[in-house]
Amino acid sequence: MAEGLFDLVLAGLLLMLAGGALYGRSLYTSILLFVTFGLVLALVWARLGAVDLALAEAAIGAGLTGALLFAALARQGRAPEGEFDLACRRRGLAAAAVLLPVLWLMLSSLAPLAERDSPLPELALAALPHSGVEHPVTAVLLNYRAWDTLLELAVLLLALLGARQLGSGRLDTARPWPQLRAWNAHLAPLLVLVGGFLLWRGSSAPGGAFQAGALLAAGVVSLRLAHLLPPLRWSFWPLRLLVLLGLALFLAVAAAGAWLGQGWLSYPAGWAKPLILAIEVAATLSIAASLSLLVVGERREPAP
Amino acid sequence: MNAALLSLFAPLAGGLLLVLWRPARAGLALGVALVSLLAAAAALHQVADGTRQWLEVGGWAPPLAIRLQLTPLSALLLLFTAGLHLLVAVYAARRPHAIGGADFWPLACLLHAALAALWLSADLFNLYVTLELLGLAAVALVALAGEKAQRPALDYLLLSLAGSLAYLLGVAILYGRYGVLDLFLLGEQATADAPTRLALLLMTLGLMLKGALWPLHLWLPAAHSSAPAAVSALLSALVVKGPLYILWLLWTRLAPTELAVQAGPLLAGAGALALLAGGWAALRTPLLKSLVAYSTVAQLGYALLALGLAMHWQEPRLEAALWLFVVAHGLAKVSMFLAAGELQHTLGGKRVVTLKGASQTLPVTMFTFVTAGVSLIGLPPSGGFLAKWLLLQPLLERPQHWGWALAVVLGTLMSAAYVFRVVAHGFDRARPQPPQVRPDRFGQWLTLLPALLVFGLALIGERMLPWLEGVSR
Amino acid sequence: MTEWLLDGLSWLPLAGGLLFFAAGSIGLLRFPDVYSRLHALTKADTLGFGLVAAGLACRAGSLWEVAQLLLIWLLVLASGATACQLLARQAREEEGDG
Amino acid sequence: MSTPLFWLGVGCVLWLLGLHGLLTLRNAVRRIIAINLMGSGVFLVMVALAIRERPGDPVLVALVVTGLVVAVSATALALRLSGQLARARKGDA
Repeated sequence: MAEGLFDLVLAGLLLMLAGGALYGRSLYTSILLFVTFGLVLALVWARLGAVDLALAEAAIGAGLTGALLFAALARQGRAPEGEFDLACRRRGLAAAAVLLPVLWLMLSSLAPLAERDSPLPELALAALPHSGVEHPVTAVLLNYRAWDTLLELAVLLLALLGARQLGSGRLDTARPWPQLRAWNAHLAPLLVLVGGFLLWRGSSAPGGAFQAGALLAAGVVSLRLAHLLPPLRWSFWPLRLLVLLGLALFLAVAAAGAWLGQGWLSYPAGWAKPLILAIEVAATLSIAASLSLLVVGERREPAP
Repeated sequence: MNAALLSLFAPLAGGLLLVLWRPARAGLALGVALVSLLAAAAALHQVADGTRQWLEVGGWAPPLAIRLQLTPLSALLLLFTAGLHLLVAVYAARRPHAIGGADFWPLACLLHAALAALWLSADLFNLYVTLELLGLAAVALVALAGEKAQRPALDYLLLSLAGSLAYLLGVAILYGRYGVLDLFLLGEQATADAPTRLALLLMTLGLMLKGALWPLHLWLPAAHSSAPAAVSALLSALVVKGPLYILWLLWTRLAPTELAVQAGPLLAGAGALALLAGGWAALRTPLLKSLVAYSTVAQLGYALLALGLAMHWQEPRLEAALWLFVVAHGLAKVSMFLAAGELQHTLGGKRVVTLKGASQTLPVTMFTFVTAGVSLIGLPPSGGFLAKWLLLQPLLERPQHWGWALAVVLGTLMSAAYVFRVVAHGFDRARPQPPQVRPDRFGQWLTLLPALLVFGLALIGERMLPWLEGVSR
Repeated sequence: MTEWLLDGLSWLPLAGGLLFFAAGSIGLLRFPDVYSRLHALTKADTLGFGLVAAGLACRAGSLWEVAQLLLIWLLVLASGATACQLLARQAREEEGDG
Repeated sequence: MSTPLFWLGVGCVLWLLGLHGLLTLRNAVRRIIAINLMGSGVFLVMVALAIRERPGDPVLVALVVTGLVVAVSATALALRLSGQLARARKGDA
């Protein structure tokens, strides 16, 4: 009963925040509500027992996406939007009239799914002793479906390459005042510590490369915003190397496996744990570097 | 299988190297494309007798892990991708104006890798990741064109993401219903119940949006025509074929037969309308590159028509026609976009009317445009003719199918009309447009190369058919 | 016996904390300008959350959990103070503009 | 109503809410938020399917982690694009 009530409150809050984020009065309000939405969603993941996701969502969804959204808002300025006039409202009602039957259709055909189950979890648990890690989610990410993870690192790289085409991403940040500097200077080492802990724990409990990388990136971003770090520039080659490190190592392991006869992305017996750990460390660094470059990366501006 | 993996590994590793290492990028990219091409040819040789090879990634058995498959068709598509990448790269190395920025090289390599991963994958979620990879690579390439391309790039990105999310919801539903993600295992279990229908509907809509299939094509002309010439060529020839491939896999390998039979006419109808709507828009647009982009919409209509009818009648010959269309259109469209870029760059105008007298000032480029156009129209002896012939044969066999044949004929007439619209301006020598920069003779010949290959396709088409048909079930 | 006592005692700070939260929320909704709203909000954050944490600490199973709660409280305290300053500064800047 | 079914429904509602926003809104940043809501809806559906059994399905959770990283990459690129566009427009004005 109490659980059902909690679910109901959580879901109501989630949907209200989602609606507010879409149709908030000003863009600023919308973004604030969206960041709050991310935090509530992290709570939902925790409630549903997906702790890995709760960690990832809190760091990525609420933290970094929030920073990105506010950066976009700062670039855009608070120009009047001309949104939500009568025509817009009419369009919204029309779309809602179309989508409501779709919702009914979806719910009625999805209802039977809640009772079924899948053979995969059992297989995943049965194969766990041979996977080199103890946490099933990490085993799926870095062993059973490592190919997805490899390609996903490439997706992150491509986003970065795409963002690089767009000219300067420089943000004119205000001069940080003393307390911000002091707080960020204390926060950053703490984030590094927690990131390292999450990475290490990932092999046996919720956590892993993505959560750790996102936390590290959050640390880098906050340091940069407090002007405690020099500008991050793509033209600095060690930074590029850091971005590529995870993907390159992953690819090298895959190719070496194929070359030596183990098979594409197969780890030799006994080597699974060290290889996975090495890939995770490299991926964490790459993810942290890529995400921080995406948020606060700068291009060298031609001298005026 | 290792040859196919090399064909995938080369562009991926090459792309990374190109990001890190700045000098001599063109040479490295050409080398990568060449290695990939040779590896793809070796892979095709391995499966040329129509066998299918599997690779279990990580050595885990199928339901748990991802499987890669190598069929004659996927090997052929690998070869096609590597070949087109090589052709475009050769041209781009010669004509730097066509690429927009030095980041073209790593991005094109990563695009190539994304497509190679897509052709090989047999896992629904892995296909989602490759789709995203493809989409982001394409958007980054469009953004190379600078400020004027940013609006189309953003629209493209948002719609492409919406399409992916519809696809992903479909994947989630299928997993919820059957508990596996492997395409062929799903195909064995699939029944025509409500969740399966909903999932297939969502996935089809998402893929149609990503593949710019009518009526969800509205983002394509702006995105393709605002990109640099070499990028437009890659986008039109390759990128839109990725979602089409997944759509084909879904409806011929996964979907229960009765559903495929029901859904076939809908897709075929959309294809027929795409032919007419795309052709009409290409006739009306004042801009040259946008004309070529609308012609992509129309030509994708043939592919969709072939797919829909192949599903409806369960006819493998039409599947062969579909893939022949894809290959022939890819080659012809590369030539056409490169030629359009060359014309636009040399004559300094974006509009079709600025082509006045181009047959005099840029004879080879104009010849390229006509040659590629002949294949798009489907005149013999081009690859386009072969594909259209394969498509028409089953349509003409029975009188009740003549309606579809009529749509194909109308589409052909329209494509003839828009190609001749360009040609007519080109041969109007009364007041020729003076070239803004000195025409580059060698570059012009390079644009002709893919168009000549389309005609070569007609020679080897007979031998290719068993590879295209051999993959049916 | 002690457990029962601690359990009973924990209600006191918990109720107090909730009261502060409620007052803070009402303040946020009813107060006229940014500064007074911030005033209300930060009270709820520091005191309300501190009291809730103290109440939960009474019910904690081990000293380790108490330490965790203390750490959380300190982090919230510091970030809350920084965020409050940020908002206040922004409000002042906007006033300066207008 | 079981817990998985409840969250399955919430996920669908969220997905459609995002779609509604994408269809009706014009502002680029708002449309990006709408896309993110659609993504969250799909992830919610996936996690709701994951908790049908005890302990939860690790495969689906891993897929959602992958999806989340893909989503944040794409969002970052989209936001940079929209910021650049807005800046260009401001420059014109």
